[in-house]
Amino acid sequence: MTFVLELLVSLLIVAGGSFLLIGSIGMVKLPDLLTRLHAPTKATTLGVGGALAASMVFFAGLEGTLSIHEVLITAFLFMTAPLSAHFIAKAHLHEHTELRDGLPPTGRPYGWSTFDAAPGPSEPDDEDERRGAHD
Amino acid sequence: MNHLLILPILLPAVVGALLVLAARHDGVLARTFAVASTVLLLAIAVALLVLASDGQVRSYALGAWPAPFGIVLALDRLAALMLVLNAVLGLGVLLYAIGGWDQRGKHFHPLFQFELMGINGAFLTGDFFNLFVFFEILLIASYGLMVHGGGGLRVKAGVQYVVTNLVGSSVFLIAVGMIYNVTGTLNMADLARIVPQVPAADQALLQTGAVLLLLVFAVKAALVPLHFWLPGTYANAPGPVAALFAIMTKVGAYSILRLYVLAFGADAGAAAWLAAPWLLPAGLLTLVLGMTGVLAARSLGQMASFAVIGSMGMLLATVAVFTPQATSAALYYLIHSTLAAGALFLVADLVAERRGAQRDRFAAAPRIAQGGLVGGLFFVAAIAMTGMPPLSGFIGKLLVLDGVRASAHAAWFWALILTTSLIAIVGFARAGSFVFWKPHALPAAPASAYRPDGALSFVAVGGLLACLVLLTVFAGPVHAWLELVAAQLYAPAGYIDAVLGTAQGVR
Amino acid sequence: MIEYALQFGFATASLALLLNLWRLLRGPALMDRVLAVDTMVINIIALIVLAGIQQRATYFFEAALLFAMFGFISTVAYCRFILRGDVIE
Amino acid sequence: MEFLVASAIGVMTAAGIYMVLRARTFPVVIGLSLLTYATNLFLFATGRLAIGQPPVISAAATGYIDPLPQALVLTAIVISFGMTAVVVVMSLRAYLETGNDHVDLPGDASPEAAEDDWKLRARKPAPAAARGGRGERA
Amino acid sequence: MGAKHDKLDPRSFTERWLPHPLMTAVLVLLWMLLLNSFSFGGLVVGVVLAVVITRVTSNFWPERPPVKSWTKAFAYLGVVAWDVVVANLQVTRLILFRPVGSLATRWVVVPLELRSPEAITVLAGTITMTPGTVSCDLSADGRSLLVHCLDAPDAEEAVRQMKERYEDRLQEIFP
Amino acid sequence: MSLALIVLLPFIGALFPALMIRAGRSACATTAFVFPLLALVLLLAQAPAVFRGEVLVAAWDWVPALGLQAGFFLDGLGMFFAGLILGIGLLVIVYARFYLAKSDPMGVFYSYLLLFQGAMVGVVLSDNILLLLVFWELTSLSSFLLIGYWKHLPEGRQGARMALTVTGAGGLAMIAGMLILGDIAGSWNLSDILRNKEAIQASPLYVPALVLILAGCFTKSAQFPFHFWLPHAMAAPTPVSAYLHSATMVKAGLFLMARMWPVLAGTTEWFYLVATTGLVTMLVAAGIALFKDDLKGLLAYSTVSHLGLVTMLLGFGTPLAAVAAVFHILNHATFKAALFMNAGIVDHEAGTRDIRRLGGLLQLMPITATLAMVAGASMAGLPPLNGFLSKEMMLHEAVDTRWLGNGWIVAALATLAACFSVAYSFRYIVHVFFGARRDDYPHAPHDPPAGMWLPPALLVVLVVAIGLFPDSVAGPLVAVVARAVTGGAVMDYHLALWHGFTPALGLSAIAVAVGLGALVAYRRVRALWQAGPHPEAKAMFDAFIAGAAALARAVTHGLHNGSLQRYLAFALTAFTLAGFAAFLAAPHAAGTRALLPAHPAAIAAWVLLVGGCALTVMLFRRRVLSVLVVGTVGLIVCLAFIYLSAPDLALTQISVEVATVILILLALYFLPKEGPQSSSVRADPLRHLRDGVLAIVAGIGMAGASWAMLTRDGSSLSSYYLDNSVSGGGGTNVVNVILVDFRGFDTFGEITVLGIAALAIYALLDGALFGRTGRRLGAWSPDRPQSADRHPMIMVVATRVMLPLAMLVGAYIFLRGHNQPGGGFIAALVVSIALIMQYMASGFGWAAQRVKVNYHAMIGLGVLVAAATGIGAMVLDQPFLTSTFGHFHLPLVGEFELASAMAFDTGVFLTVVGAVMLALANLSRMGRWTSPYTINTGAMDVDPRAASGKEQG
Ligand code: NA
Ligand code: NA
Repeated sequence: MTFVLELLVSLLIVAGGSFLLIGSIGMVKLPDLLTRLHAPTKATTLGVGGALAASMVFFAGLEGTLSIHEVLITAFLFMTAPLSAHFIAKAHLHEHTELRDGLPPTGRPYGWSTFDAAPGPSEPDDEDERRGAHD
Repeated sequence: MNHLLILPILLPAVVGALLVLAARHDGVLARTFAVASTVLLLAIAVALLVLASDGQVRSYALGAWPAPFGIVLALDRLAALMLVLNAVLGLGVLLYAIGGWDQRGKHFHPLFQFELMGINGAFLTGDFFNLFVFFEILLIASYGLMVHGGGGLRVKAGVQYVVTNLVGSSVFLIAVGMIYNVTGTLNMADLARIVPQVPAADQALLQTGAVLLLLVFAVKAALVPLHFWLPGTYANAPGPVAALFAIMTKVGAYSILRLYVLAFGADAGAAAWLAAPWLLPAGLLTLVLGMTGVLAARSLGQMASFAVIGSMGMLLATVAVFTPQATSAALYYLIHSTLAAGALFLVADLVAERRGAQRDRFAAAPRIAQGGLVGGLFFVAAIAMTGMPPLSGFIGKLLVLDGVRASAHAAWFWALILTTSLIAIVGFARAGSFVFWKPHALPAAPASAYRPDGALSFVAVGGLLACLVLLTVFAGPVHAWLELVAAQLYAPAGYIDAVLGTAQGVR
Repeated sequence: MIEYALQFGFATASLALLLNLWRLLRGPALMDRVLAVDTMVINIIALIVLAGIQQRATYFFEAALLFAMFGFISTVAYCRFILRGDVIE
Repeated sequence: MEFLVASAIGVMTAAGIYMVLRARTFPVVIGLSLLTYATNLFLFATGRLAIGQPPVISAAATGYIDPLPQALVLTAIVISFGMTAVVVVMSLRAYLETGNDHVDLPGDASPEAAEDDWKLRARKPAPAAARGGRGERA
Repeated sequence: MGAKHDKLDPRSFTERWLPHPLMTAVLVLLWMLLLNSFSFGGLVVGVVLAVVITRVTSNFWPERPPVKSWTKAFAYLGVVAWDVVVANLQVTRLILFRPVGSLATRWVVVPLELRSPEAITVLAGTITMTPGTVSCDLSADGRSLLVHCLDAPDAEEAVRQMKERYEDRLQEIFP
Repeated sequence: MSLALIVLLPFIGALFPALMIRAGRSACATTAFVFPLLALVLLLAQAPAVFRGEVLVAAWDWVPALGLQAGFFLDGLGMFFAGLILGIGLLVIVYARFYLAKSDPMGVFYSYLLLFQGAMVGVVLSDNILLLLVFWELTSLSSFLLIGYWKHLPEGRQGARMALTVTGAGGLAMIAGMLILGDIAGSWNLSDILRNKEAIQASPLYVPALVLILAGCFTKSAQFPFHFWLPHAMAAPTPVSAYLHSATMVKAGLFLMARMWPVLAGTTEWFYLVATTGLVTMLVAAGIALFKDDLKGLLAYSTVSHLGLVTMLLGFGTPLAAVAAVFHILNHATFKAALFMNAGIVDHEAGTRDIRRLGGLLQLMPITATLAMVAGASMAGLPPLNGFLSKEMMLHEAVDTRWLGNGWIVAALATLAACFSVAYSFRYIVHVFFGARRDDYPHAPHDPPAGMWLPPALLVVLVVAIGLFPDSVAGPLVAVVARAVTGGAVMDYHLALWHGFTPALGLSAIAVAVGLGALVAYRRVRALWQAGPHPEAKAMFDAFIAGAAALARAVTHGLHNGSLQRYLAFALTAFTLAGFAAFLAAPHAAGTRALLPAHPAAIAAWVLLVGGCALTVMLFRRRVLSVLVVGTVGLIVCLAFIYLSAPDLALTQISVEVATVILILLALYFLPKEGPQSSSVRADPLRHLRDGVLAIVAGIGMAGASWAMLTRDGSSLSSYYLDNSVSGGGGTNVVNVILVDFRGFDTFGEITVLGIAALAIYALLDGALFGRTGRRLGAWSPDRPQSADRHPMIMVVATRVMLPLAMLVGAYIFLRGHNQPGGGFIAALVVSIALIMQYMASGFGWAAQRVKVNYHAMIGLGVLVAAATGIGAMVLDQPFLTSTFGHFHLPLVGEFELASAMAFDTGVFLTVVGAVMLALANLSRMGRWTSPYTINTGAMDVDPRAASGKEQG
């Protein structure tokens, strides 16, 4: 049983490590930011996921100390990684105006939110209100 | 254990916090709190002075942890003296600031209280990392005070001040680290116990740490070539703040005196009197450069700043002689120069406030309101600052000249002190004549329209100058007491025993 | 066996970090560099977790958690900065 | 390991000092950060290095690293955080006041320090400029 | 912080103290995970913390997230987990073995039926985590999603897959 | 006591006139008159005793350690001078009452005058030489005020400064001399010093002391080459000149030479220094006086000349010469004061003091003219006036004096000086009062009111009386004074008008003849004079001062040029060099500690760190990038902390890191995003090279020191903390226990720092919203294009979920901190940053409306809570911050621990959250100030639900 667990842990570690490396290789190898974005946001997530899983199994199975913090970290990474990617893409599009012209239309009466303001009352207003409450 | 020892730190801290919590929007309440606190602080400091006068060193083990494991406050005569000095200057400056400066920005009073807290802490602590913490408290409060009221030049000078001190703080930590690495302690008394036993192999590291720490204190004390921050800072700070800063340079001097007599003094073996060869030439150079600056200054504030540098040079060079006699002279001069510089900065502010756009610059301006009174105060402050008789500056100068007589470098002291005195006299005479006399030659220019807020500012300046008069009249007893201070300082066994001995067995 | 796996893991994570450094040095776009640092954080988290296994110590995980949380926030802050200039508006 | 730490401290110090000596407030702030890292690591190193020996009392521990430097470094980190914040904001205020971010006082030192770059900045445009981007394409 | 201590607060007791019951439950669970061991005391502390924190932060989350079906939510998690593993393998292949020039990178637009911000966010996140797609932007009215594909020879197929595999399921979870 | 009172009375008196002026000018003058009068009465009351040969002493300790006593003694010399000072002072007070114009602030004048008088009386009555120095310098100061009294006159201001500078310099030299003297004598009291002639003159320090003291005397008494200040001091009102330059200030130097005569005189050094200086001064000044057209200028140079005369006599070192000196001091005081007042009258009434514009005043101002003729004749040394007597004595001594073996040169030069003296005295009389009446006087001259002429008249009476009956009028006085000066030497002399035909009489006659001849041929003599060179002392002095000031400015402003770069370069160089010097100067041995293996991952991390540093340095002008890259360095440092058993540090560092990044980015919104081209290496390669070298040297130093530390073993306090953490502090996380307990005081200070930082930041930012900066901000627009998406939906949603999670994590970290890595500070940063994320997602305004906590209050509260836990211990009579903890049992909950340190940590938590939020929130508030948008009502801009209505429409 211990062997199986050890094997599992080792496999998870090796797999995780491999994905880490692959993600970073992709980041070096792929030609532009938008394609590079694909590499780390996916591979590294599983890479860390592998390590975390290995850790969970290791402590629970081999050390006998149940440790579920790793779940928390994994959840957290899964929540944040897409967001980071989303923002990086938006910021990149914003910075590189030449990319704007390559974007497909939204199919809606409005453009993409990075370039086009949302419908609604986001209008400049009088001084007093906009400066708002502070202190 | 006497709880009085913690109060000079605790009182301003609590009042500062209360001011933030409860008196943010009420100027009158804030002023009331601030003045009451500072008066009380003075009373506490005086009580501590009386307490310390019996010659016994008292320690206060925070958290009841025995030294050297916990942090210890230690009260000896020197610490008590500095506390009183801080409170006196603080009260004077506060009264002045209440004249209107405190309303020119936010949070003046809490920052002021925290400043007092930091300075008091630096005087009381017996732990050199804790000293770092109090340095940072007094520094960060001073950053806030320095840029109080804003203005381009002031804030930019503030940036310079902050950056310089941040570099200094880094070096402080590095030095503390080296000393801790070799000695394994942070307690100054414990350090004094360990330093003599440090093996030769570790001496280089220990002494490097000690010298770097000396340089850090020298930054605070504005010793050449680490003084560059001072002129810009003091000359651009709000008047009352510059006046309060007069004690901050003394914190550096105090720390040097404290640590380098206690731990690197006569008993320190290979590291004995480590500071002297660095401090003495630098001090004399500082004296010369400072007083040269007095002659070269372009404004009253700048002149006062350079005078402060010069006085720090004289003070530190005298300290560097490291004899009880020289030290007692230095201490007298320290008290004097602190109060004199404080008064001078306040007078410079009185002038600046009355000269419109020219402020205190040496540029033609019409006669100022209350010119006679302000001029008189300037005259007295200038006499004090240049060390002319009959005020305490002269006695201080004589004491120093006499006190360094035994030093191998006495001739340098005498020549430089006397020459620079002359330079300072010329500088101050030119300035005073320009600012107060020359406007009378202008064709019937109307006096400036400035209407001062009240008598409080004059009371404050007058009070500080009155302290100088008292210091002059009672120079004998004061100096006799300072000799006891020095004697206690140079017999560190009492301090060490009090710190390392009494707290044992509390837990 | 786990030890060998760990060595492998350390090696790949370290190599990955060096590749990230390469991307950081090369850019070319600012966002490439942000991405490089973002990925670095991920790799460092992995390193921390692996070190935790190696040292059989659980205290590493809080650090990993905070790295995850704060790495994300600083990435977002950079992006907001590029997008709006004002990180909080 | 010791060599890595020592040389890292040296490199960070050197980079920090180089940056601190630059002419604009911003790189100076960055330099101070580097210097702070170096200092903190140095202070930490005074307690010497140990791996896997955190100063948390437990039955399983094989030994403990010197906890005191860590406490000192913690204090130092917090303090330098406050200091960094102040210097950043003060630099900002100085820039708003004087219109340039040169570290020198305007005067003898550097002619640049007296310039007001702020005048070159754009005035506030009509905020509608943010709108009217790309919408539906035919 | 943030809680209004208004005596005329029209909200009911549960609305005030359990504005997001799901979040409160998650927090309690999370707390127990963090403690790493069960004790009744720990649970009490966890419940107190969870209630207080949800209440305190509810100002920032005025609406209640409308989750309809819990079982479907868990099923969705399973699908995503599987897809993530697959995605990683696919991307690995692309990165390691495909010449860069041969990748059919392209933009695709996913028109959204979803209206709940929470649901759209989950969808965008899912898309990013799965095979060769990154959701890069949202239209200004929030009704279509811009997705970058690393290798999508057929754009329509890619959109269809995303909508079928994820959006449809999400619509069942968030109505 | 009465001695001290004599000194004090003028000082006390000085307080009144400035106030009494409100009661009118006469009341003011009267008040000013009363105090010196009282002092004079007191002095005269002592006279009988002094004449009996007694020496009165009174002393109080002032600074015993220094030997500074408030010690006074009264002997003949002191009494003589005090009498002169007080007596002539009274006359001057009366005279000034009428002299000063209505526009002159009279009260201030009298205050200054009495201040000066007090200082002078102090000088002459001091027993203690340090006390004497005090009064000595005080005369310089008060005379500065008097000379500069007419503030509007540039000559007055310059003259005052010049007098102060020259006499002040001498005074400073004298301080040194006196200190040496006192050291040799072993006492600072004159009464002791005067008894130590042998010891003093035998000391190797005699010459330095002598030179230094003489420097003081010569400057004060305007001896060549320091004479130049005196004529320029004549810009003062005439009463001042009359007082300072006849009887008082300039006599102070003479007084001191006379005072010290018993111990200093009689040596070769003394003779050549003093006698020569006096002779040269006498001659040169007399020559110049002849060609001065300004009445007061003439009198000024005459004064200098007479001072030289007395100096020379004192320099001769013989008792008889000393008697002559004393006698001439008396005589000079009388006729010169009278002449100054006289000149003042002429100036006052005729409106000019220029001799060339005067003449023929005899009929217009007969009283004035008479007084001038008598006093002038005395100055010329004509019998039967007192000037003649003492000049005769001088010539008599000069004849007996050999100078470098030469027996006649002194006599010849003294006679030449006497010739000039006769000539200028007669010029004063003849060119002003005789000759034809003119009609171009600025005012119509007439005799002044009695108040103005009576004082000089009184003096003229003395001039005549002493001349006629020297032995009865002045004899006893001169005797007692001479006894004091010579230290009781036995002398055979006789004050009389007629001594028979002596060589001196012959020389006198020659002088009168030559002098009158010179006046007759004045035009030709003057032409001769004007053909010669005229080194202008004032120009030289001014040039010297200007040069000194220019040098000072060059040094000061050259060094302090406002460049922080330079300042830091100096400081860092100093640190680096001092570090190396200290290290190399002390013994050092390499450490022997076993090294830890370098993990491959550690090497990779090291590469990252070095790369990060290099990139920062290379890209420092690209600011966003700098922040990013420095962040990676910070990451590696965190990683190092984790790996090297410092989890608390890592947690803290990473939290601080992100807060710092947000802060810097917030600030960078307003700052330029790129450094200017002028900062680049290419623009100034030398500077970069210099900085690079300094940086590398310092880096090597730090690396070396680190290596030295890391490789050696040592003991420390740590075992105590490890041993007592659980038992004494109630926690297993030793670092946390140190922070909140063992060294909780540090932490108390640390949170205060953070609180203060936030307050300072708030004050800085709040101030920026108003005035110039406020206007700038209001007109500001972003310097980069902005994306349209202000509050992206996905972020808003994510933060909503993450905020509670983060807060829970924060709570967890807080609660477990005492036992595991964590604690109040880290928890606070976690919570703050989670909150900040909320601000980032939905905007400052939106979030601020939903946060009802006041961050200021939170800071204050936090510090108070932390303090309160400490004060709680004090209530129980334990030291501040003494902690307590206990394990408690509650039903259902079970066993749990409570520690006062937790309350302390709560204070930490509150302060830190307050501080971080106050700082960050207010930075973003600045951004709002510049933003043209109103506060958003919804949390997000893109809201698919909200837009639905529009779609349908
Ligand atoms: Na991330
Ligand atoms: Na920092």
